[in-house]
Amino acid sequence: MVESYLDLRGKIASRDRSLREKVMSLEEACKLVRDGDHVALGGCTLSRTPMAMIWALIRAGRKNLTVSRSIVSTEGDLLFASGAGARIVTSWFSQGIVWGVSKVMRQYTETGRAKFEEWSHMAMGLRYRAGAMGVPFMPMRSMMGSDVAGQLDSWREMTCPFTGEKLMLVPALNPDVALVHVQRCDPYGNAQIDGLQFMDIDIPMAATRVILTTERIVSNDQIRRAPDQTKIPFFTVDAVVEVPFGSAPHECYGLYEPYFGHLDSYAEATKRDPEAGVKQYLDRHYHGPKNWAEYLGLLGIENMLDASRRGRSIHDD
Amino acid sequence: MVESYLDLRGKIASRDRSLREKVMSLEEACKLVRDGDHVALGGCTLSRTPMAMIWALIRAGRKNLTVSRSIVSTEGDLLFASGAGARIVTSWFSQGIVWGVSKVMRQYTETGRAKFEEWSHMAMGLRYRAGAMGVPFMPMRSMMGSDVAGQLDSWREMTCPFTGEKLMLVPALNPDVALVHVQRCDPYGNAQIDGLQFMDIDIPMAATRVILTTERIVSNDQIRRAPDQTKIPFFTVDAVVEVPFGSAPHECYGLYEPYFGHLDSYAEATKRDPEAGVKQYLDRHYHGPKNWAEYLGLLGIENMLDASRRGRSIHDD
Amino acid sequence: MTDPSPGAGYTASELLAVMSGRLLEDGQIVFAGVGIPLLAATLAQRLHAPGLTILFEGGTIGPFIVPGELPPSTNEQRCTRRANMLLTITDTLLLLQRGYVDVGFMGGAQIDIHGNLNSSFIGDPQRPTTRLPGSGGGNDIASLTRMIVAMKHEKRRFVDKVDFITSPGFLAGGESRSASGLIAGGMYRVVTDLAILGFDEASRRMRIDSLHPGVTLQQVQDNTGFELLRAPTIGATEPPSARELAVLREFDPDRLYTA
Amino acid sequence: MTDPSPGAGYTASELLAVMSGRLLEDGQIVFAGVGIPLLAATLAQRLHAPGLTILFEGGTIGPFIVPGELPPSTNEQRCTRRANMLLTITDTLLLLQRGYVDVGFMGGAQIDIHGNLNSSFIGDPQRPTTRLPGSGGGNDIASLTRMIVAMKHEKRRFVDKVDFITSPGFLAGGESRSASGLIAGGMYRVVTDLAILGFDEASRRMRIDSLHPGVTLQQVQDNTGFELLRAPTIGATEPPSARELAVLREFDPDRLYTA
Repeated sequence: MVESYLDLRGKIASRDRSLREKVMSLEEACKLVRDGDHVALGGCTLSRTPMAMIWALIRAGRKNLTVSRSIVSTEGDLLFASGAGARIVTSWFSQGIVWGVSKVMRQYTETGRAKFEEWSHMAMGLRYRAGAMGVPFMPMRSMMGSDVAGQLDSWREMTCPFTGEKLMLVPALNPDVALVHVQRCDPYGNAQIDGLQFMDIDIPMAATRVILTTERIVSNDQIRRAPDQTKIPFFTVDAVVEVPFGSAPHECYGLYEPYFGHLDSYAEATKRDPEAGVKQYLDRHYHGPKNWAEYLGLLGIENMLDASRRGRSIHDD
Repeated sequence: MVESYLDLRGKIASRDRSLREKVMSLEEACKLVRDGDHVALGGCTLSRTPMAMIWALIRAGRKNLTVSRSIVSTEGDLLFASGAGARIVTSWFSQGIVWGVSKVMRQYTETGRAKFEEWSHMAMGLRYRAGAMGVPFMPMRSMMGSDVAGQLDSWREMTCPFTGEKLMLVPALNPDVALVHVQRCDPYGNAQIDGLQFMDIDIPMAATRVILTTERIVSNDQIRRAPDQTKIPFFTVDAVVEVPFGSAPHECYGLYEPYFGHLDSYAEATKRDPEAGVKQYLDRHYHGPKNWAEYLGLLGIENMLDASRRGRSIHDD
Repeated sequence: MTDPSPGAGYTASELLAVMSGRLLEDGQIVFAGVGIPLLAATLAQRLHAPGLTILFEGGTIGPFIVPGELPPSTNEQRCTRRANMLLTITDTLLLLQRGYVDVGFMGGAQIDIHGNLNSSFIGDPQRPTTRLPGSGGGNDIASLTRMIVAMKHEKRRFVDKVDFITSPGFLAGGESRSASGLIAGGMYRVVTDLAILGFDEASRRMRIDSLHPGVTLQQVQDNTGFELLRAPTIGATEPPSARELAVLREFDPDRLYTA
Repeated sequence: MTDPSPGAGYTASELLAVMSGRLLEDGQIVFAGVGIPLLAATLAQRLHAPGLTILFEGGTIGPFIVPGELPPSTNEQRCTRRANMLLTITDTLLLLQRGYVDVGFMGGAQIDIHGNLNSSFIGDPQRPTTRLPGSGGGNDIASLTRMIVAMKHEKRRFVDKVDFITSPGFLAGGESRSASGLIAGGMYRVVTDLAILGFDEASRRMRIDSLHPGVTLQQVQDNTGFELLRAPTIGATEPPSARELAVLREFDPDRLYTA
């Protein structure tokens, strides 16, 4: 369950980590993801979800992925229903508390067609962090005693050699691929993230390959003017894709809030017959459009303007 | 060597962590440091050294402190020679590579009058990090096999229960007091640090009490306009002291570079008779001035202007 | 759920928010979940606890929520308005582990006699009737700090033993929590629309501490799936004031969380 | 130290900087110490390796050093000019542990037959003749990545066994390094003002790989406190070019590190 240190180092050693341009299209970036890969998603719940990349992977017909994320929202429904995702590893999975329990998540997990593997939220964070640090585990003080731990077998307990206290050791998570959406990065992959960071500093450092989608590509000169704002270093990154509104209908801090109306209608559409509802949604929004702009068109210009107005209001202070 | 978890929690539980003003003078802040305390210093080598607070502690006659820092420069000499510091825990201790090996450090350690306890640099960082995370140790992959480990007894080796690999476990370091100098913070202690962060995010989180010195105090409103720039949260902080040029003759990123001429003359003065030289320096610069402004006056206005011009040149890009 | 006092002029959710908000003290640091906890903490901050610091799991320290703009979870930009600091989720959860948090404050779907919470599975976890969204930060919060839980008082939610311990209370009671390695924190209060409940110091069994206006002990017991202990003196809570309700409604004008 | 070729038009330090800079390859990520390593890496970046990324322990990724403004250590703002990213020291050192660094590049005070470095104590560590400044990042760099060391070739610096292993080379030789838990990295090259030295694959003993202009094998052996192995074919290095020296002097006009 934890890769050997030499294997992990070997994977990094074989990557081209030089300062080079790596701008490409969503379709080209898809080639960095293979069926069966463990794909970690940046963002959390409705925030900075790498939606455009998920959209492209579903369109490309990727299968049997294990997907991990801090908290999973509608993208989890779509990964399950499209067949792209076979297993989701996370601390919480539903559309969002205001929409009740996801009927699609229930449909797929209760029938055993897909797996939802539950860890505590801090365990998810510390698993990525151990992966990012190059150690096989992190010690922590929660999850012990609970059935969350009880249903998993890939952790260990230890008695601390310093204090004699009982500790939970959670295994490092080193995803095959990380998908992270950011406000801006340069063509080399130096990324600056505004607002909430979630687990998006540890995830790219833990992963073997990293695909960044970004609201806009800025020059390397601009990055170098404020190097203390860079959150992801270029040498961890393998692909940079410029995708405006790349998290829609979720939010991107400072730029747009969630498209609430769209999310309400998604919840409504998947309520009565979750499977048919989500399939229709995929046909219309994922397989129908010829490109991302057409997808955004389906979400509606007025809704885009409304989400943007709300999103930018964060700068009013 | 590692405190029990309940003791550590008890110390935090007893602190007033409410959003309250805590602005005071250097002299008042001294009262938060007791003889024999473990005092961790922020910054590194010549950067953002909490010099004004060290100056105040030496003037106040504090004794027998254990002092830890990532890398120790001239402040270590002064702590030893004043009798304030009895033991220094760090990865590297000398004035700086361009001035050769510190004669004062040599004088005090070689005669056994003071102790220089050496850890690897990453070990120092991970000891603070473990302390900041509330776990008794961090696993790591260096220091094994070396005499750096061999001369210490407060670490453990373990065989990883996941991979079978050998790992070094370094003990959490939870200092009694942390001294950190920042570019700006509000009266509550929300601090924003520009440029290099060193270990100054983990250190205040690991400590039991925190004294911030700051180039300037800004309003809480200003902090709240860019909360993603805050690096130290107010509730870890016990004292805020406004001290312009609070790191002089060391540097503060973006504001002033080191006073190189002064550091050259310090090196010269402590070369032939280190003990007499450093005592004279302490008398003149530490015990002589009636306040911090007078200390700065001794360093010289022209030197201050020169250090500032060089310091601000970082914003020319 | 039935409103315990029809005609009282407030909903059960509003009662919950008011009663749990009153348990928070000025100067405390509160780790608040979305929904009732967020509303209750904001209410406390505006009324009796101006120095209360709210933490959100998504990475926010000390925000001020804007009336009428409640966030859909604790992980969106609405949570960050006028915050003192933003940090990563992992580092936010580590504040619990480091001991900086006075109170963890969550909602609950199912609770048992020892305060264990289930938000993962209804029925056999191997073949569940309902797969619920899971732990989120719940397990960490309940493991690492003193907990207040706000939930509706129904027999199917107050069960003798939860189907699955997502967020640990006192586990099997007695010393079993600390024996499992959870040496800090623990369940402090359960606030419902009927009563405020605590836990017996030795057995760690749930206990009625005080009753809301117009509620009887029998009524509480009837809505509970196990036998409740009773505090030596049972208190009577003050009904929500007009001021409390007004502030609450200012924050949630659309009744997103207080319908 | 004696300049091996007086009248050659360059100092021993300049020779060191040029020779070690040549070992760096385009596209590599190099963790560089202050002094000769910083100068050599900057030289390589300006000449044959424009895509070289320099990391400084103080928390800098990919800076460009401004000619004439060499930093006094790797921890001041001069190190950060036009950097791609700044991060904490701990996270910078963790890049070594994660495996992102191709080459660690340091100076050395004392080295032994198996490439172990001492920068802590001269004499018995319990009662040292000289207390040196210590490890800094040296122990971590030497433990976690492939090392290039640049140092002056003197008998008192090249000893059979160092007084204290600050930064591990191959420890006692053979498999002893990996047996100690250090399963990655190891000493790659030692560059001196006389020669370039490597290590035998099996015994992990130091070996002469190539000689600088005008230097003999005997001269190298005479300046070494233990018996050196010899590579099957001993190379001859090209002398520093005018271009290399010019760039070097542009960066260190005050001869801070190349006196």
